Amino acid sequence: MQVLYFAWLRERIGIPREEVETSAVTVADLVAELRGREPRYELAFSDMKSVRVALDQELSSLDASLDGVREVAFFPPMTGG
Amino acid sequence: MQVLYFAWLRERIGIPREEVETSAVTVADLVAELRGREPRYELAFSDMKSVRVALDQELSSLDASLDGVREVAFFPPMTGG
Amino acid sequence: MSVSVQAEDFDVGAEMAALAEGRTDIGAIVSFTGLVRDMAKGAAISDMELEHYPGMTEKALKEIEAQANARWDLQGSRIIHRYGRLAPGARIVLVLTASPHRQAAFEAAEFLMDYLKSRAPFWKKEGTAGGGHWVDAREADEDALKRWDQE
Amino acid sequence: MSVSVQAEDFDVGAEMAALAEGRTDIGAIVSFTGLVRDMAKGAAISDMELEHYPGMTEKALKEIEAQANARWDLQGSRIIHRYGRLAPGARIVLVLTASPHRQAAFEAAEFLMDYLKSRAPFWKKEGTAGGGHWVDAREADEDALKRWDQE
Repeated sequence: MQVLYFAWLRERIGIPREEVETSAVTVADLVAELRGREPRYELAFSDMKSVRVALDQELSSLDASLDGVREVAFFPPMTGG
Repeated sequence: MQVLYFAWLRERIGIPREEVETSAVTVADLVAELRGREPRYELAFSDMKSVRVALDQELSSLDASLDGVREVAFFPPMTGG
Repeated sequence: MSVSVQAEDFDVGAEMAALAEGRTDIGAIVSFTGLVRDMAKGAAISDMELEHYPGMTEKALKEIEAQANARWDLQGSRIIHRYGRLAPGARIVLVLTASPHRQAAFEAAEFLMDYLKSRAPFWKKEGTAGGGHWVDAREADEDALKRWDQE
Repeated sequence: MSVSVQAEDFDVGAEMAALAEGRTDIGAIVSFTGLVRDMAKGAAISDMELEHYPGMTEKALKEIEAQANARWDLQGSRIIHRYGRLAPGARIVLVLTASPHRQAAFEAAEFLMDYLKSRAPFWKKEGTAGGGHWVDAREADEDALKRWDQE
């Protein structure tokens, strides 16, 4: 699946998006998997209270299932307007 | 003093303003005096719940004193905006 | 702070540009534009005649604007109210408020409109097929005003 | 109903004219314009970088607009949100609402702004002498959103 990063998550991880092969069942599983990869992921996901997730461009939650999802996006709380 | 009429008060009385010589002490006294003049005044002031008054261009009340007042205006509730 | 009572139309974009001219400290600008509607209580409106009380109108609008500026942290405000005969679709009134924060700009604009509705000496007469009739003051407008006392 | 996500500036007067074009049934038009401020928390801002999530942004704005139109009696609405690098004083966002009555137009515009603040995928980075930093979401914005659930 495509995994996207925005704002300071993008800056900490160093890339705006990547293709990830995973068997993670939930968003939380995917986050745990990414954190295990490298320190930059560990740092980006160190405070999950400040991380929001969208699945196929719909706001979702960390315990949501990734079944059938093609695009996962991680970002800080939004500051539009 | 100058007495001004607006909206349907103006239409019922038939004039927008007039000079009135009066010894009325309060606005209510003046209204009573005007009502005694002619049926058109009687009609215009028949429902005082729908009449507002301004003294020298400041919103006021029927029991207010006319002492020193140069301009009295009668009109229906305002419908601006 | 500025108030105009005029027969002429106004340009919302130009008024907004004038309010923000040369400034970079404004965070929010709210505008309210009131227009003549072609229907009222199910009857078609051919035109609207707006009568006002010259002299008192300007004073009342300035007072209302000063109250809003005393109550909220405004960086600018503007009130334009037209009088005379207006066709359906015509602009009647403009209120502009500028503030560092959106909540103040919204609240001040609503406050100004609530006051204009019931405290500015304007009277509307609607022209219909059955003749002209004066618009009654709405109880809802008087109620809208009261909420600003309670805070 | 219409939504734009763009780098280009917009013209508030022209957008308002387009919304009311050929209509005589609108009673009230409310606009909100958000601007880049030159100061934040006491620090001078040199510019603001607005990042967004292409694809999701348009979806989110359309959903927010549909919610407002379902909730209030609107005759028209418009949302424009810019992205990219903006200088102090630059326009960021425009919300327009048109309704027969002022209360609906005001409430819908506030609702749209409250939702845009916390639910549209935009992120602001302010440039200061000490470097760029991402603007934190304000708790007050999250609270502002909650009032719409309680009604």
